[in-house]
Amino acid sequence: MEMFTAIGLNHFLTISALLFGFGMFAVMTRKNAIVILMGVELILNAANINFLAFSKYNGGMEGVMISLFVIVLAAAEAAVALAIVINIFKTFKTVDVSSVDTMKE
Amino acid sequence: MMHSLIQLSIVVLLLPLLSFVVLIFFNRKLPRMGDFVGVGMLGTAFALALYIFWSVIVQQYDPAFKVAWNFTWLDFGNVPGVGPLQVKMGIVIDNLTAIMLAMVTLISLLVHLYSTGYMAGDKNYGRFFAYLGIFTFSMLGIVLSDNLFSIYMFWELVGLSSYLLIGFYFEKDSAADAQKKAFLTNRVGDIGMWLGILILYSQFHTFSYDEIFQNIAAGKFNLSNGWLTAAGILLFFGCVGKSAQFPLHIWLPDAMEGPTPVSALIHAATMVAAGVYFVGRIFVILSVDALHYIALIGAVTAFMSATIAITQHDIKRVLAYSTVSQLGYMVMGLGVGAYSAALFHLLTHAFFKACLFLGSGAIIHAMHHEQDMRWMGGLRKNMPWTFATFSIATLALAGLPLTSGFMSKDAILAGALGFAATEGGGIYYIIPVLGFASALMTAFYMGRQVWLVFFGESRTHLKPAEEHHDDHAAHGHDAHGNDAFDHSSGHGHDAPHGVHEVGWVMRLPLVILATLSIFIVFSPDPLDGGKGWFMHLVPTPSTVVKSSAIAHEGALAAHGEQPSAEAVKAPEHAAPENAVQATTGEHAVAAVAGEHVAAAGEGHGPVFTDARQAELLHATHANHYTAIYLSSGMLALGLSLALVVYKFGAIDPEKTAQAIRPLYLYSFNKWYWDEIYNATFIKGSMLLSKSCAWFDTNIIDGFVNGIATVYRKVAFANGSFDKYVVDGFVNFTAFFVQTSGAVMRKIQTGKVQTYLVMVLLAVLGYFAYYLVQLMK
Amino acid sequence: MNELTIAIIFYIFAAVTVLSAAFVVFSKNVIYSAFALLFTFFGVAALYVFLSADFIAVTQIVVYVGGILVLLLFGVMFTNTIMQTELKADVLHFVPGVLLTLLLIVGMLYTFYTTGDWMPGHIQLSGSVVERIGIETMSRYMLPFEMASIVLLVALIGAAFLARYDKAHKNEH
Amino acid sequence: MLSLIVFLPIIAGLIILAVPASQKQIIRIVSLLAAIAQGVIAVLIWRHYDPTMAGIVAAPGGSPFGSFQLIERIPWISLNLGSFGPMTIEYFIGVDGISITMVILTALISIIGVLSSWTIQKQVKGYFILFNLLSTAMMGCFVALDFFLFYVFWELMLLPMYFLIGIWGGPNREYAAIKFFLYTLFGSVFMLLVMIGLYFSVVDPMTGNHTFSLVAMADQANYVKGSILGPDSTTWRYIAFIVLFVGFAIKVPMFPFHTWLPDAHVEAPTPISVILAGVLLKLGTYGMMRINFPLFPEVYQAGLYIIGVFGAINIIYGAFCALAQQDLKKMVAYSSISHMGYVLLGLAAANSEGMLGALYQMFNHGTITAMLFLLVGVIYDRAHTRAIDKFGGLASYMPVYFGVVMIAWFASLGLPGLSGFISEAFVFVGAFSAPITRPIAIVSVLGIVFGAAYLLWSLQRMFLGKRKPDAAYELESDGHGHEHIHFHDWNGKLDLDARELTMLVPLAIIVIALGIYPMPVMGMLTTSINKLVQVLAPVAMSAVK
Repeated sequence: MEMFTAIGLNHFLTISALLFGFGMFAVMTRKNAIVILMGVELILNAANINFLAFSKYNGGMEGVMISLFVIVLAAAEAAVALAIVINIFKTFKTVDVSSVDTMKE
Repeated sequence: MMHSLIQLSIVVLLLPLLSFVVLIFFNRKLPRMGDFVGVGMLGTAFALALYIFWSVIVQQYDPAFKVAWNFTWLDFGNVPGVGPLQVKMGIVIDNLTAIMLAMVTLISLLVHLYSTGYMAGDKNYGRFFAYLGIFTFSMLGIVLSDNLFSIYMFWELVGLSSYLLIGFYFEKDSAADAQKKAFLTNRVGDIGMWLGILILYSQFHTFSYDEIFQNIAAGKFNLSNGWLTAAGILLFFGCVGKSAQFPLHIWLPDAMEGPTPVSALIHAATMVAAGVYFVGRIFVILSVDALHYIALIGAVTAFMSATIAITQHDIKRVLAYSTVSQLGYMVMGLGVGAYSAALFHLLTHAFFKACLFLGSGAIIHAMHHEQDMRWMGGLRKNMPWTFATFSIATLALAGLPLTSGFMSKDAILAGALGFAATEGGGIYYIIPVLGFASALMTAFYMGRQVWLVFFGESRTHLKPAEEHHDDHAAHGHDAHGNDAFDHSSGHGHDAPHGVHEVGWVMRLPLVILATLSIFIVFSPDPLDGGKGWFMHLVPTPSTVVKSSAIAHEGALAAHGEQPSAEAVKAPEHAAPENAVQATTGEHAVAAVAGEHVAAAGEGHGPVFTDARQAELLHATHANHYTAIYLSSGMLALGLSLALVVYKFGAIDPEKTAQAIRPLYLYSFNKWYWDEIYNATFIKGSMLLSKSCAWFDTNIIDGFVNGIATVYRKVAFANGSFDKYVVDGFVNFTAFFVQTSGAVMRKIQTGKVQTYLVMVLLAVLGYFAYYLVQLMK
Repeated sequence: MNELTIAIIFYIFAAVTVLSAAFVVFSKNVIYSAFALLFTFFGVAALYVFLSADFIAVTQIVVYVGGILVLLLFGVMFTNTIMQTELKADVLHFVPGVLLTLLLIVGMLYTFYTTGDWMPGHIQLSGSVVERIGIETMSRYMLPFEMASIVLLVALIGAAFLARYDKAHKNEH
Repeated sequence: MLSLIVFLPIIAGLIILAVPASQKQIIRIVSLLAAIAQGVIAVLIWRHYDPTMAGIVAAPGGSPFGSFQLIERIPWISLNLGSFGPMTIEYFIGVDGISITMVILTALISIIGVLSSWTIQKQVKGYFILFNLLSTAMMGCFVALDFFLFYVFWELMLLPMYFLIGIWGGPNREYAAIKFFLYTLFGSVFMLLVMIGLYFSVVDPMTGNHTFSLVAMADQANYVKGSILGPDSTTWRYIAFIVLFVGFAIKVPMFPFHTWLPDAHVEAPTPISVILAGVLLKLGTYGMMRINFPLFPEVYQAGLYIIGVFGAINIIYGAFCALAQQDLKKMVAYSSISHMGYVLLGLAAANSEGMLGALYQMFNHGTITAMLFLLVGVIYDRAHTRAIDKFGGLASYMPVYFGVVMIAWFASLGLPGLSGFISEAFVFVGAFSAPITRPIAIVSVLGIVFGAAYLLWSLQRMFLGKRKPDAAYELESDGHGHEHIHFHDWNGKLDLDARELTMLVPLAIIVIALGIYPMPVMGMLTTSINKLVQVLAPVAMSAVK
């Protein structure tokens, strides 16, 4: 009972791992570019959780600051990514990334 | 400066050549195919030759007469080891030359004349006269030339012209074979002669008779005497070929394929005479052994061909073998040292044999080219002129006294006897014995021939018809449409009534030649040709062979430096008186013997400087009358035998033939010489040539191609190694890179997610590694 | 408020976060995913609060929910309204994906739980960190702050440029 | 003057290059003009030739001038080989007694060849260009006095010959051409080695440098002691001699190396056969007289007997092979093997008569064999076959042809009065006079008979007798008893036509004239031949100069 009631670092790490895994799964397997972007957001959030958790239990400000920057960059990333997806859609009339493989050979 | 006779003789030499050149090119354009050109040229030539004969024989009447002229034909410059070297060609005229010149041109002229009748209407009429021209030309060349080289050249030219004339009816295969056979057989003889010439040249670097004689006399012959004998025998081989001596006699009977006038020319005047004449020319260098060899050959030839002549049916073949036999006589005469007698016989024989051939030609002509005596007979009435002349010539050939043949043949036989005696009798008597035996047979077969042809009844109808037709077919090309008769008459039983005497152009030569067969032309004494001008003017020259040369080195030293024309004079100076004295019967013999002793005593004198020759001469005259009696006996025997057999039929020839069939066949088939040669030499060389060709294509060329094949194989192996191993390695590298690239390419899907998976896998891999590390 | 209550609240938010995240990932409908993502973000923001990072939590809600999520929704609408059919976004290689993901998660958890024990330092963050964030931003993190702003500006302009209406493409249709 | 006669054909070839291939007549005429110009120059050379100048070796003092004539000598290639010193190759040509006749012969045969090429219809332009190239190469070989130059011409000869046989030849032409090419190449490759060896062994007395000059090489005094082919290295000199000899013997061709000849002849077109037999074969024996023997006299003296034996084998073996042939052209080819045997025999005699006979035989064989091949070509044009047994009785129907055939055939079998006889006769005279070769001469004399045998036999089978049942022509009888023959698909003149006569008659005249009075040609040779014999003589004899 102790280990459940006393919320510790491992709880947060576990959640972040799950989020990361889900995000990874989405990125790996979903065909819809937008869903992939969502997966990316999940991964970033998982990272943020880790940063903050570590900075809380080490009593430093670094994790806090970096997570702040991560959020900012995530915003930028989302904007650019969306724009790209829209361009892809304009070009290929689809957002299915499996059909967008002109890089092949 | 050139002697006028020389100039004349050159004209005589060139006229027949001119006629050849003109006729060979223009015979079709000229009227009468230009036969008048040939006859005219020969007529002129004969006139000139007669003038030469007159001025030499009649005016000079000098046994030693001789004019010579030569020019540098080749100039070798200054040859290392020899010094200045030239090959000279030239002309020499002495008594013998003058006589031969007249004889050849006369007979050639007569043959020309005769041919205008005999060959009339032949489609190659003109060409025939052209060939006669070149034949005469080359014979005259032989007569006139003064050196071995030019005589060899004309010698071969005679071969060529005989080739052309024998094969005149070249469309007939037998004629084509005969001409080839004649040329090749002569070639065989010629290489012997050529080798003889080479032996002499290799010693003296000259071809001229006189220089060679001079050198030999001076003992400059550096090889052993065996070589000299060999040279003599080899030179004699030329004569064997041309004069149809055993073993090269085979071509002469086949030469009968030529037109009959040609046979006359070949047998009497030109070709066969050349051989004997040549041996006469080189007589002085013949060593004793060579002479023995020659005598033997002559005797054998005479005997063998006489035996063959007995059984032949073809009128011309009988004459052909009689010619061979007579030539055997001449050669034998030369061999036994009866030089003058042999050449005398050459002359007399020329006339009566020409007469015989032209006569037989007349008969054949009249009988529409029937040549088989079995189907003739009874022509005496139809052809009186021919009959008369033919019989005279026959008697001359058989050697009846009062004919020319008697004198010459008798002289030869006397020489043979003397020879045997000189050589010490014994085995040497084989030669005179053979001689007399052939005399007997000569009388017999000539009697047989005359009887079969002229006496009895016509046997034309006995001839099997088809053979008759074959005969006509075989001669179909032969002078057709020339004779005035229709051909049908040729077939009928009434042939003799269809047979008429030939025209005057063919009759005239017969008459002339017959008259020239009478003794008086040559000698006042019908029993002794030795009293005649010929024996006087053509004496036996003294031999120069080294063995005997030692005896009179002094004499030669005396005129060693004289010009070549003079070189041989000295011995000839010696000869005539000798001959004259010797021929004056018994007391002379003693004289000769005495002088001979003297000669032996004082080294060199007016008589023969060679002891052996002197002795021969002595013995010959000792045996003179023996020879006369014997030969006359033989003649009588032979003729009477012929009469007995063919007139009275006391002996049936058929039965006799059956009785002695093997002998008969042996003779009838000419001792099977043709078969023997055919089986050995011809088959042999054919086989050899086949095998050579096989060797060439299969062995040598096979070897070459084999090398090529091996090389190709190796090259191929090398190539495949290069292709499959070396190149293969390179290609394999490329292939490996390519395939692996192709595999890798599959990974390159272009899907970002795949790449992500890869990354993830890598991370997991790192995890795994990390865990393993932890385990330890 | 005692620890138990805090733990219960924590677990509730944790569950919301994880489940909504799972829904985001596994739902076939993009729209649903987007809305599920909204809950995920809220949950995460709540967890931030538990980590005593209130300012970050607020920023999280403002930026993500107010910005990114709206952006995503626009994207979804924009792309999906044009082609009616494709509202479903199916999954490829589902099973290997799941396996890999599980492998990854298990690996991570194993690492977390075996790698020693994360020693909590004696001092922990407590109370509001807004003030300290302001100080840090203006002092120690000055340069990264400026660069972040520039990056944000460039990204937005670039995005606007990329996504702008294109005549060439218009002509193609 | 010499350069002109050598390079005229090349010039003609260049002109032909400019002529469009369709203008066949112009091409032929250009070549003919070039050949005739060559002939004219050859006659001029002959007229101005001074027979008293010996040649063979340099005049006393080492200068070729005064010994050779019409000399042209300019440095051609000169490289600096560092340690070997300067390597100079000269363009050095000139004539003496043994080359002048060959030059005249080549010019003559070239004219004949062009004339007989008139019937060539296939790729006329290429044909004549190659032909002219060939003619230049041959002429060059005969006048070259620099070994390197000689070698260049020698090799240059192979190429056109190869193509002329390989393209314009008969059905089996590739085989024949390649055989010819490989054979000759095999010979000449070794020649190259010997040539280099000689270069480093010989020093030109005038300049003191190494030289390729054959004139310098011919004088044993110019050989450096201790060099590879110097006077003292006997073994190498023997090897070099043998190698050179084989190289030339292949061209002759000598017995074991002769099998290329029949194939080449049978396949080659008529003009090429004429050139091949008329000139090319002579190059072998000419090379022996010019290079092989004078450069290694002592080896030559040692090998006389062997050379003679090979000559005899050539004579008799060739005659036998000819006797067995069914193809007329092949028979003629073997006959020329047999006749070149006389040349070898004469060379083996090592005395003036033999050498003179040999050289004269080279000239006569050139003219006579040219006639033979032309005559074969004539009948082949008409009957499209050369099988001897496919004729018979031609003499009656083609009298003019038969007449010329008689001259050629009898000249070939050495009938007196025709040029062949004199040369053969003096070959025998020489061979018999020399004790070494006497037995060989005795044996070889048989060749006279066999030569007569195959020629007369073929003559009989083709021209005498009657038409054979399977003959290559038909007989048709006109109204009045005369028969004429008719060849399938031949509508030209039945008997010899004007062009053929213009080829054959001059040759016949030459053959007869030189047979009666050979001095016009022999007179040019004697001095050089005597000099050659002196140069070749054993030391004892040559010391007496």
